[in-house]
Amino acid sequence: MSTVVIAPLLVALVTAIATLVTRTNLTVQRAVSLLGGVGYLAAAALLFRSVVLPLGSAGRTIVYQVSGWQAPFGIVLVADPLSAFMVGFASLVSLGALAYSVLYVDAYGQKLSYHTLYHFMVVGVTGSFLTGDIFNLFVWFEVMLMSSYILVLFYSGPEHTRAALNYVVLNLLGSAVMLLAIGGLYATTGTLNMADLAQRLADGSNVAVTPVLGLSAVLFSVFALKAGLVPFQFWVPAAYRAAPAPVTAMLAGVVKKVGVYAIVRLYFTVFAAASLPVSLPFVSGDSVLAFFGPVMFLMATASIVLGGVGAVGRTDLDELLAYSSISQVGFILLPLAVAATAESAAVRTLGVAATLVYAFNHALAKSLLFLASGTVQEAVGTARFDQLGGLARRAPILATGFLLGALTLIGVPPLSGFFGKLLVFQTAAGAFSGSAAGAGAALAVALAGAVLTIAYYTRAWNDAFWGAPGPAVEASLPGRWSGPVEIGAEEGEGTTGSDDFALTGQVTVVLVLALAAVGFGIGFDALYASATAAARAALDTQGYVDAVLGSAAALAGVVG
Amino acid sequence: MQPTPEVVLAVVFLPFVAAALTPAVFRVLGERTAYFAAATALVCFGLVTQLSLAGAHGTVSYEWIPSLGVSLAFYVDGLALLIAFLASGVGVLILTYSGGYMHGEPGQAKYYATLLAFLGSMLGVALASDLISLFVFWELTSLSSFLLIGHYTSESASKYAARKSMLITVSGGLFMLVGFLLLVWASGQALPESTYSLVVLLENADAIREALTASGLLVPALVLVGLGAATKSAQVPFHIWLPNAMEAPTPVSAFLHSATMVKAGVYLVGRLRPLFLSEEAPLLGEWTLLFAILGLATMTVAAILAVSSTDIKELLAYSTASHLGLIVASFGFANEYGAEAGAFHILNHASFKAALFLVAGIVAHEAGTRQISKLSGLRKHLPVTAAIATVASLSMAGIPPFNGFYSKELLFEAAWYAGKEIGGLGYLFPVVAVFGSVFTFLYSVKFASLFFGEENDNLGHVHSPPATMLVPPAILGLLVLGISASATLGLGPETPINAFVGHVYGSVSPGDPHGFSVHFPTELSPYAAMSAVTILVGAALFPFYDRLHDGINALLRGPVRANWWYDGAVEGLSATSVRTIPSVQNGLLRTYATWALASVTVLALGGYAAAGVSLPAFEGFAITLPIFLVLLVAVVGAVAVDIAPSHVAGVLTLSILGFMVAIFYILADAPDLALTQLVVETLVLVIFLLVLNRLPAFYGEVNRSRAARDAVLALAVGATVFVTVLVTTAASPAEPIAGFLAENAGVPAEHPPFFTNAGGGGNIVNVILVDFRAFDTMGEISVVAMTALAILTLIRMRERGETQ
Amino acid sequence: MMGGQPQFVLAAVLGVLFALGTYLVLRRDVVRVVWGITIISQSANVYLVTMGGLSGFAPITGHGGSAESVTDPLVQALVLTAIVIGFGTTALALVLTYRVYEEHGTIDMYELGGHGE
Amino acid sequence: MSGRELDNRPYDYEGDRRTTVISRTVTRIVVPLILLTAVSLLLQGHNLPGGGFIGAVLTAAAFVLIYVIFGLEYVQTDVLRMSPDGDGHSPVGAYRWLFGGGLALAVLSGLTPILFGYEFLTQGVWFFKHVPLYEEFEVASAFFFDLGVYATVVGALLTVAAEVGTE
Repeated sequence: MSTVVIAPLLVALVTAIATLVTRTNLTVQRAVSLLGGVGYLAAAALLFRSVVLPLGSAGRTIVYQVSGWQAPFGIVLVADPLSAFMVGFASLVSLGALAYSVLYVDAYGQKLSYHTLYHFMVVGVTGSFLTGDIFNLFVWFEVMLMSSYILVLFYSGPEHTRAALNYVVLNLLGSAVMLLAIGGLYATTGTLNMADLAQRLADGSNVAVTPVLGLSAVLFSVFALKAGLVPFQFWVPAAYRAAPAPVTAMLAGVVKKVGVYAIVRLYFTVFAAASLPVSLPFVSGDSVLAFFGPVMFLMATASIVLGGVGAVGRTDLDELLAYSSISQVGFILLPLAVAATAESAAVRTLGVAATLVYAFNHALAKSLLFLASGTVQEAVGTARFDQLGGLARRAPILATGFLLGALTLIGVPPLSGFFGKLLVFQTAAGAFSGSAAGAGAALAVALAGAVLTIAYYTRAWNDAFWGAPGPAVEASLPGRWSGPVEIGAEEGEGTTGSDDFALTGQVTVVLVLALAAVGFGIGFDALYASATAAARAALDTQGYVDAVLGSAAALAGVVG
Repeated sequence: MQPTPEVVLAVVFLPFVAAALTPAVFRVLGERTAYFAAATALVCFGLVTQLSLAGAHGTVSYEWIPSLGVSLAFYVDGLALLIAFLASGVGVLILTYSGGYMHGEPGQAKYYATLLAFLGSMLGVALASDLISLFVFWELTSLSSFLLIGHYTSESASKYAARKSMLITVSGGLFMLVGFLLLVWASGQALPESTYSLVVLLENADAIREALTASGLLVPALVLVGLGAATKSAQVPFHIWLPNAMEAPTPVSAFLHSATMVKAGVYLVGRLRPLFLSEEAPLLGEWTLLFAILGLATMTVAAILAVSSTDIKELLAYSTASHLGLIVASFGFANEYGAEAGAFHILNHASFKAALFLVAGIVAHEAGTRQISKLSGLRKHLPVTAAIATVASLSMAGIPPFNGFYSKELLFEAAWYAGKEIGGLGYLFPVVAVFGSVFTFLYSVKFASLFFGEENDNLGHVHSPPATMLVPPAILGLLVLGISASATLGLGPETPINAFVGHVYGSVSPGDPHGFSVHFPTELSPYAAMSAVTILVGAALFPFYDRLHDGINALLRGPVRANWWYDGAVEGLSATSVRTIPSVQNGLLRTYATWALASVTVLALGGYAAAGVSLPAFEGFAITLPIFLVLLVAVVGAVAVDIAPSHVAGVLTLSILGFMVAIFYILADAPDLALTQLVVETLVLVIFLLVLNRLPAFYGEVNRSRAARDAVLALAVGATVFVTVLVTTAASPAEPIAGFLAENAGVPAEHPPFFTNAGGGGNIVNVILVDFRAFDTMGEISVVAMTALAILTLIRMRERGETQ
Repeated sequence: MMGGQPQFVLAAVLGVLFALGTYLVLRRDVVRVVWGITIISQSANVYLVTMGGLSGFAPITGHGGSAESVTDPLVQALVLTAIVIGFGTTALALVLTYRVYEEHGTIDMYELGGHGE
Repeated sequence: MSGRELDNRPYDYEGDRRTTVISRTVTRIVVPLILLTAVSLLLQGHNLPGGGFIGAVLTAAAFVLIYVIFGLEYVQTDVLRMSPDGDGHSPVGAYRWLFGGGLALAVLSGLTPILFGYEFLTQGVWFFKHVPLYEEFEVASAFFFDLGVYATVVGALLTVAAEVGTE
């Protein structure tokens, strides 16, 4: 039954509204919200099962015609392995961050609007992953953005309003630009449906294809803005610091990936269909990707360098993580840049799969790190390095979680992050048969970025977790506080306080995510198989078009 | 004989399992956890011995990531067994020794768990035969040594040392990984299928080498893999992390320097030697150029640095780097003596270096200082220790008849033959080898001399070490004596030690292995002469040791030291970060918007240019007069907003623009839009006025040059929009989807009492909103509802901080 | 039904409107920034409507009536929702401006960015 | 007066809203008319210009007009007969129920077809012929969705207006 496609979105939507309606009773509201989070995970799992499993197969594409109107006229939701992969990891991170939120956000805020906004953010993310219609994508972007705006400044304060102002204005510009691009695409091609768009571009007889490159370039900047790529990264550090920890976890873990997903879906599945001679001073080709390959490479390089260099010298753990996020998104984009210009289909698939695996790993690790940082702030009152130190002794479990998160981003095996790095390197190495210079450049960038990653995470670890306890740590954690499980508590005594339950719960969430990073590393085969299926689906334009428009015809028969 | 899979798995994973159990064990056993850990290592040692005695040779493989072609595979051969032997054997001694050394120290559960994981990782490195499996264990050794070096977490020296080792070895590891991937890529070119299996790569060494050479990747692959080995084995200029690593507890240093971590690098060089070095390899191929030079340079530089050391552990640390250089250089030479020297010296170095570190630990622990200047005459208080130290030091110095002499002699032989056959500058090889060895002699003798002579007045009471600390180095000392005896007696290849080294030799040489044996030189060969020169010059220089020490220290300042570069790079990076970021992320929306909009402009215009879009020809105004007039007023309104002298004036002119847009919608036959626009515009006006009421009259005076820059960007954006509108209005796609919507929105002429296949409404726009694209509307009303929530939250959540 | 004829006047008008909006977004006064955003969003809406063609009948049909030569109803539906969303975001931006002023005591972008002059 | 002082001064509804008799009278006449128009726009939206969005913004506009002319307090206590809720704010609670309910209605109207085997948000039309007074009578399920849209937008806009107004 194709309802499985829309199920995650409906679960999130109903949960959002249910939390709005049940706001008078905090206990009920929390229960509804958590239940919704679990339901979302279940729906995502179901979707994953119907679309991707069994592992190793090519997967399926299931189309859902919202309102019963056939594609391309109505809006369709399309669940292929790519979408299911994205929804799947969004559901993991979002449940973790939600459970953390319940323990973290103050009761008044939860009652007022937090849960509703949180689930609407999930709705927006899910809609963006599933939709097969570019204007509908715009709508879900708006849903996602509106909730993120307000979640960023959920706790008012000078830093927060200032950060939100920049975030909001840049994204409002982005929305206007996106509308412009979508209008332009509709005017040139006469359709809003992605599959139809791909088909019309591939056909080329009924539409003017040449303007599409410029329009898709405009659109690209919107996705780069969402993903926080240089030179659209400006909003990232302040907004990430301002947002409550679980929201930052979602922003960095999931919302950013919507930009990445959109790039994969629209540029590799849809726009790549256009047969269009492209000539630039150094590159030429017959696909829009010939243009976007170098663009993505430049953006990825700039992001890796700026984010990496930026992170090394920050004075605050949150800020360091925010810059790291810029750098890591560069890593996510890098294999796409290689894939865009690669001649061999195997390298293209590998590149897209590398992007997806890296995105997955970053979602897991970065949300974990932001949550850990949030717990540090809640326990100690600050995340400034000059106030921290000695946390490895005072909060060993939390420290272990943080270390695993940092190591997975550094790429230490057998954590899942290692395989992300491995695939990025492999993609670049695979490009040797095409362009040795390009491959060499990509490898050099990736290696430089990897070294920077080690530099800033070792710094964070040394300054926050090792060393003598800083003033704030000494004041708030005088003894040893071990979190959920006591390990080797041979010294000091656990501090007990009213916050203990909440803190313990938060640390548990961090630990669970860390163990997931270990688990997905050791069981990487499953992750890789699904990422490969997703990459194949992303690159199979014809399959996508057939699935969407073909089944539309079949359905028209039923309805008519 | 094929190795038993269970045994191989047990060897590698037993330490990890024990590490996981350590916290629980510690609760029961307390400090006696040391013996639990030592027992674990002993079991591994026993299993390795069993494998070795059974003559195991072959592969054990399990599927891990089949879709990537990666498996959890192990390969048992001489080299693997040697390293596994050393790691587990020295491990037993180190863990036992720790029981005494770590007495009363905090964090022991973590210490033993990490040390066991370290042991397991090293065993994994030794035995792994899949490149990815190898890399996994490789990085785990880096990670566990990071944690061990930083064991005293609150010491800033520990933090510095741990970060340094992590930065250098993990980065090096990543370079090596890229090198591995090049090998895998080449295997894909050379073989039917690309492979991660080391065994397959080694079996097809010639084909792989050819593929690499053909694509010009031989040197890159060699250099990348070499970087991994060099960083791990502390080769110049990456040797700098090793002396700092002495911040770790001494047993860790002993382990790290003798049998684990640094041995991983030389292991890799040995392991890949037959891959890069064919039997008919040129004397001065890429391999030799890279590794012989790197190794000899390290051997010499590190030996000189050891002489400059003021701390016994620092001296030993540089000495380790120097001896690893010796091994790397040996493997670098493309002759059989090189392979023999490397294989034999791995064993010898482990035996004497582990002993010396444990001795250093006893000295530091019992005498309370590690300063060379404060130590002398220790023999009186530590007689057994002194004996061990003497034996081990003489072996390290390369003095016959101790085992260190024989492996060094083989290096001299290799260097001599290489020099002779290459000729000319090739003679630099033996010359440098002798030069470096002189310094080795000097610092080794210096170390031994600490136990002799007059007792230093500054030394307080020196305790006797406990048995747990004395027995392990004693065993190592006996091992040194045993190997020395075997070599000096000139026993044949079939004796256990020689047979064992012979197996190792087989692993690191291309072609068929042959038996291994050494014997005491009985005639004056050139290389025996080299040894003699080394010892004579060393002995002659020893009286001037302090002057040499001071002189080297005087020379080693600033950029001459690799540390200067490391610290400069790390601090420079940090300073760059601190300096540049505030000017990039300067908090000014103006900067952010400028970059973002300029990028959009560049992307868009670049896109149009790259696709060769041509602007349409002018075909008339294509617009009715009323629309033209309305648009004109709208533009005038917008201009007025830009130059509005006050907020109120601006809001009012903004409304003019809004209402003009509404009229435009009427003229464009969009009645719904016009109605909505009118009402919304009114609401916006009211809200604007309500909010403005609360805001101060700040308008920000316009700076001329800034305004000019902004105007340029504004014009660029305007031009982009102009081009976009022109290009897209000129396009006329066939059959836009709107046609279908218009046709199906209404009530069909013939219709059943209930239908879903048509909109059923006359207002097509509304039918689209509630039916065709009701899903969009669903999202839109969510946004509207969230706006309300947003404003509620903004106003009500004020004064509520995140951390309360 | 769709464009087909290049709209030079509209292109020029929209170009000017976007340029004016951009200029406002770069100003120091937060209120002007909000105006800039408003102008840009409005212009984007106008652009979309333009895509629907400027000549034709309003997209209203009777029962069983013909849908011939109406202006493109799709873009009108899109713009209708865009207008409502635009209202929401403008309101949000304004209230945010007010809160910024409350928190910082200024609506000067330079002072907000820590570059007080 | 600095911003902070401005912010802290007590809000004087009576003093601020010295409206004339004429404007009050006009409003009393105009507002019902606007509301009537709004409702008819909502109802006829499927066939003639109008619909949930437009009806809603017009309804909200009518209320805002009353706010402007009479002041918030008057509307809330006298027109809507509500008492300000606990934390001294406007009856935003009620508006929240309105937009919450509107969203719920819209989603429910979308979910209903799923029960009958149609896709989410599938809209149907019932035609009843030979109905007294009307020759033909048409009921579109889309109306319920539109009603949800209407309630959501009215609720949200009034929340915005009330929150901004009380500040």
